Amino acid sequence: MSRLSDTLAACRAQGTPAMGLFTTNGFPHPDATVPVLHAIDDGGADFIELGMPFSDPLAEGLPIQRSSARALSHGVKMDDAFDTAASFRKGSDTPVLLMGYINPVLQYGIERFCTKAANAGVDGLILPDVPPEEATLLTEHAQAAGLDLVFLIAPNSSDARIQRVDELATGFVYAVSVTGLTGSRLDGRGAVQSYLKRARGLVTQNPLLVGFGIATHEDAQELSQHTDGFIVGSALIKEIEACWDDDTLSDADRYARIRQFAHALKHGDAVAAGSNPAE
Amino acid sequence: MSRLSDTLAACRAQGTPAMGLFTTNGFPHPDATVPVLHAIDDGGADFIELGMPFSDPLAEGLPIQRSSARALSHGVKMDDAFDTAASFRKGSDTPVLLMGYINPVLQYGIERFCTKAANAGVDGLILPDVPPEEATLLTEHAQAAGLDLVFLIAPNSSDARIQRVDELATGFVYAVSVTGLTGSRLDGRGAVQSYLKRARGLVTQNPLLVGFGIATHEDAQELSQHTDGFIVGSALIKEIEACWDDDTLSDADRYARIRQFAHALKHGDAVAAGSNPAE
Amino acid sequence: GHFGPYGGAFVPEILVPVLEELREAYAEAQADPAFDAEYRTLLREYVGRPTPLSFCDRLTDYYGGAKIYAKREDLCHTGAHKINNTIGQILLARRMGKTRIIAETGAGQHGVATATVCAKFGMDCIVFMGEEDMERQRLNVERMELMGAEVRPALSGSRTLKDATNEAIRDWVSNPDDTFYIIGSVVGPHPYPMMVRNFHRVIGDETRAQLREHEGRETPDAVVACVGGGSNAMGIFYPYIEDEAVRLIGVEAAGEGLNGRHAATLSKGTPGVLHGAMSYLLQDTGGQVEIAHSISAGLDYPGIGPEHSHLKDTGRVEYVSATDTEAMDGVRVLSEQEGIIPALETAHAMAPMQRLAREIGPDGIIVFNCSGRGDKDMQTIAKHR
Amino acid sequence: GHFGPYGGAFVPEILVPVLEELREAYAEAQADPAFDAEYRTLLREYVGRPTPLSFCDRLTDYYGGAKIYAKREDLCHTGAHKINNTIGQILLARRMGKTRIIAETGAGQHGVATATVCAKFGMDCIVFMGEEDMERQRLNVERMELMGAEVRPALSGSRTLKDATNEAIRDWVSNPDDTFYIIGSVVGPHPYPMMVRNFHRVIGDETRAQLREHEGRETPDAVVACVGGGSNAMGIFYPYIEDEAVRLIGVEAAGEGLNGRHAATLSKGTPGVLHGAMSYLLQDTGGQVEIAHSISAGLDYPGIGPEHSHLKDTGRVEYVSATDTEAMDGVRVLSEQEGIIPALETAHAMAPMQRLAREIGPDGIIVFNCSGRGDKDMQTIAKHR
Repeated sequence: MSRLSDTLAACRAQGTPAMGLFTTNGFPHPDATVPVLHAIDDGGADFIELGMPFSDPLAEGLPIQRSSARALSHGVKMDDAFDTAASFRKGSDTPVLLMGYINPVLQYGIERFCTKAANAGVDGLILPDVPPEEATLLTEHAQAAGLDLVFLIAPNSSDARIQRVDELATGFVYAVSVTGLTGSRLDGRGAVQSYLKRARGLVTQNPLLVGFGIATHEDAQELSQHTDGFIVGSALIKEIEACWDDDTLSDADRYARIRQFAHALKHGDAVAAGSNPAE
Repeated sequence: MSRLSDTLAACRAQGTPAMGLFTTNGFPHPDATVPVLHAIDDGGADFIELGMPFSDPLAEGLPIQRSSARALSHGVKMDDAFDTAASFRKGSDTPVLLMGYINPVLQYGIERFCTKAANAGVDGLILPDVPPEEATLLTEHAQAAGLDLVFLIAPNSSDARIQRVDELATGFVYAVSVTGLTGSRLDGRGAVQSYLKRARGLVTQNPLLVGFGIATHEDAQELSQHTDGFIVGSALIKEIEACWDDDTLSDADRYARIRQFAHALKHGDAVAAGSNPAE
Repeated sequence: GHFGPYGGAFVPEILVPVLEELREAYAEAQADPAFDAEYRTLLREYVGRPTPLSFCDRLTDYYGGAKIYAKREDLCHTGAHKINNTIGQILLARRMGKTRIIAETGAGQHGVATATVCAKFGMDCIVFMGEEDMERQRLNVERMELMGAEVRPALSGSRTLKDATNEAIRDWVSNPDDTFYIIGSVVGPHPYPMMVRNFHRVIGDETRAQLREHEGRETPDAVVACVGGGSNAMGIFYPYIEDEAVRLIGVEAAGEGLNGRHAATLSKGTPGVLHGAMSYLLQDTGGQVEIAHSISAGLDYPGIGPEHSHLKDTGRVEYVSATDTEAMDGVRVLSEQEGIIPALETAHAMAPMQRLAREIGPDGIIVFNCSGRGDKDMQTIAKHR
Repeated sequence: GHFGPYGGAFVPEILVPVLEELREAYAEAQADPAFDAEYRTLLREYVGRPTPLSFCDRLTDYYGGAKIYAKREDLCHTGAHKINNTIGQILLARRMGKTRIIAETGAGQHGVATATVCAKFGMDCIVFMGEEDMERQRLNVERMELMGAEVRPALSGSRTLKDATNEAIRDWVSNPDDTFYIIGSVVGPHPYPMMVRNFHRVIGDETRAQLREHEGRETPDAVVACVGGGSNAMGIFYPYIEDEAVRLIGVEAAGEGLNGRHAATLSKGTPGVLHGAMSYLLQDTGGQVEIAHSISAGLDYPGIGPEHSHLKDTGRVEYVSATDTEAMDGVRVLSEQEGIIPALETAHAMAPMQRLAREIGPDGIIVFNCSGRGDKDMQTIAKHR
């Protein structure tokens, strides 16, 4: 059992949905990423997705596109993701997954990438442009390095396909909530629920988490009814963007707000840690 | 015998080349045309070609094009040509030919045109875009009105064609000196002379006059060696243009200069009438 | 050389032997199977003929009547029917030993078609173009120059097509020996109107054969074409002249309307002589030629081919007109319904289509000559859309 | 779905069933004679196929070696080969019951070809185009809009073709049910590279038949084509792949030179994944995609079709490159010698011609794919002439 699996199992045992939070490495600035990770960790993230920025992130909505471009404008490279993970790992045991597009990974060298990631304390990988059919170039190396390999399902995935993904995935199965991009509006909730219910019945070997379009605690609660947890990305990215674009805030204010945002996502209150930013 | 034929016969009898001078009706200004005609008449013109302005004078070089456009800009109409001719006729017996393109004549009505022209004292017609093949619509009416119908020959006309033109023409045969437009430069003088010599041998029923590109007395003398005379248009037009565009000249100066120009063309001197403009 | 009272050769004497030489050379060429063979090979292998006869299913539904076919001259090399003629004439020029080609152009389409064949045949090419048109049609000037042609501005008169034609004739008068004048429409002195028509009749001949394939009959109920000088119309009409049951409809440019500035020579003109032939003409009562107006630079000509004048008088062809606005509507309809952006000239042919389609009804067939493509007109179209 | 190690379908999960549905529908269509019949009828009667194979006599003399033929895709409706593919794909879209078409475009040629077939088939059409390209290619934007398409600016990244493609994929991810994505080259996830190639192989198939007519042999000594995404090249190369004696030469855009800004993906790129397929790619050492540069907006793409990558690795095709300056020379030579103004893309294919013509010699034959006409490029050409 991996650290990720243990964490998700623990959440399940407690009866609370696991919360995964996504942010982009090097965003809003390379120096800010590790403190941001700690802030969301403190805020209650059960695991973290660390985005590896890419020039052409074709499954992303505007917020994550912007975060990726902003990170790249700072000259962020792949090794910086390992450094970020390693630095974060020194202060936390919260699982970290690297999320990104296959091309930068390919250029880095897949075996080398997996080894470095594992050495940096990374727990798993999510590559949204690598469906199971194209994953053969990855699986062996990921497995050898002890990295979980998360695959996605979508509302238009057939039952058979969901079962197949469940067989291939390790760590969890990522249920994309909507036919759309990250940050899409959740509409047709009835349809989402019935799809998640269907997926719940088909995903038997992995935890099932839902993501895309979840912006509030209420969204998260609603969509977690049939899953083991949820993932938030664009909403967090927008919050970070807002904090760092606001020149009146100190960095301490910013990290506090991020922690508070994470806490509120998970617990639905706006108090907690956020009330005492100096803590 | 027409007035034109009589005149040309008289010149021949005197052994001097006949000089025809062309200007455009309504040019440089409608009020100036009759005085200009008298000036060139006084200067020695043996006959006058009065141009009927046309919007699209496709055989003309730039000076005559400009004169035509200038006349039209003053609103000159066909009836004005008859008025000009009639007015001139009151003060002179010098033959007048109307020269112009067929379309305005057609619109006026050919029969009506011929009658009006004859009544105005006009002696003949030159229509450069009506070769003999297309002249059948004219000949009868011209003849009925007693108007001579001049046709043209060119350096590329065959012997047979020159003979045919000679048969159809009345008044004279107009030998175009060059393959070009009115006002073209005379070049290849040897070729011009041999063509005129050839024409001289073929034109037996009419006087033969040469035109196009004759700008000086010397040109005229040289080209008249094998002809009964010559016609000058563009050079005169340019002289008129120069006079009327020169604001420092009085109208009297202008008419004097035109008379002097005509005189010099014929006689090669710059004195004569021109020396005493007040005469 | 005459079509009823129209046509003829009203030219300066210098051009009389030149036209005689041309008539003889053309007659010989017509009798020479090798000439026709080379002409047809070039049309097939260089121009891209036969052009398709496209069934316009959506346009047919749109107008709700007769089946509508488009004869796709827009697919010819250089983008319009014009090149059928320039290919024919340059073959004749080469046969006559001429080495220098002149042409007039308005919008630039005939100029481009002439510059094209001059490049293909390695001949000197001078295209006369009104100074104003050179500015309006800058890209066509660039196309001609790129192919090695010299474009000379016509500075006289209205500085448009009419004046460019005057300049071309003046050049021809000045260079009758080595120069061949490739006239761009069924206008000018004999033998041009006949010759240009004959070089374009391939349009109608192909239409007959293609219609037989599509419909089992060579004759449609109506043939529609726009008319400026009238070459595309003569090309598609001519092979149908004897088929009395086929309605032939020519559409002139009514510009801003027949009581405003327009180019509707047959509707509003009177017979006269311009550019060497007797034909209908836009002119004032004194016989001065008037300036034509159309949104389409290719229809912007105060004259028309003499054969059209005759066909009007005899009633064999119905001539109607379409305003600038109707032409723009035609562009829109053909673009939206069939994915064919027509030249502004061509778009005039759409104007009578609804009426005709309903008059003729669903059992009937209409063919229109899609004489050119609209790329050259995109700036004008964009401005008026 | 692979060409050696290249190709595949690196797409978000949402698109996996969509591509599966497409693969199945395409396989069924391929097996259905009615599909092929309708496709071929449209090519013949709407697009204007077969396009001629023009013998370039003057170009042959100019280069002084092998006989040179041009395959005239410039004469296709809309002015380039692109429409062979959009016709095929829209037939498939209709067969699949899709009603909404999306496409990406760079210079606008594929966008125009897509808007055209959408008009012809009455389908909704949204074309994604980089904001910067929309400004540079204003007239093509007007053409698309005139035919009823919506042109949506891609505001991300370099605001050119690469980003327009990202936007199209994002739209597709968001609308997988009713939307058919008409990809414009032999790129993208399986089955697109194969399918687009198959819709363009008509170019090479016709060339074989026409060359037999002209020369009594189906195989030339060399076939030359420009390569951006690579669709026109695959179209003419593919039917010759098995004829080992036929040299196949692809010409990439070297832009300002291979050491400056360029678009020479095969010459200077390395394998990677972009827009759903593994192929050569212009990228930095970190795997970020680089911005391509070419004077020709249609070659201005940092990727290339995966089959080309395979053909490069196997050595079956020789890939060379031509700079912007060489492309402009190609425009000039083809315009002056043959009266054909090629697209800037096409003009790249002229670059190796002199060397090839002399290597192959007067007994040999070269065919080049004259993939598009230059009208769209006149402003660029005029600026650089």
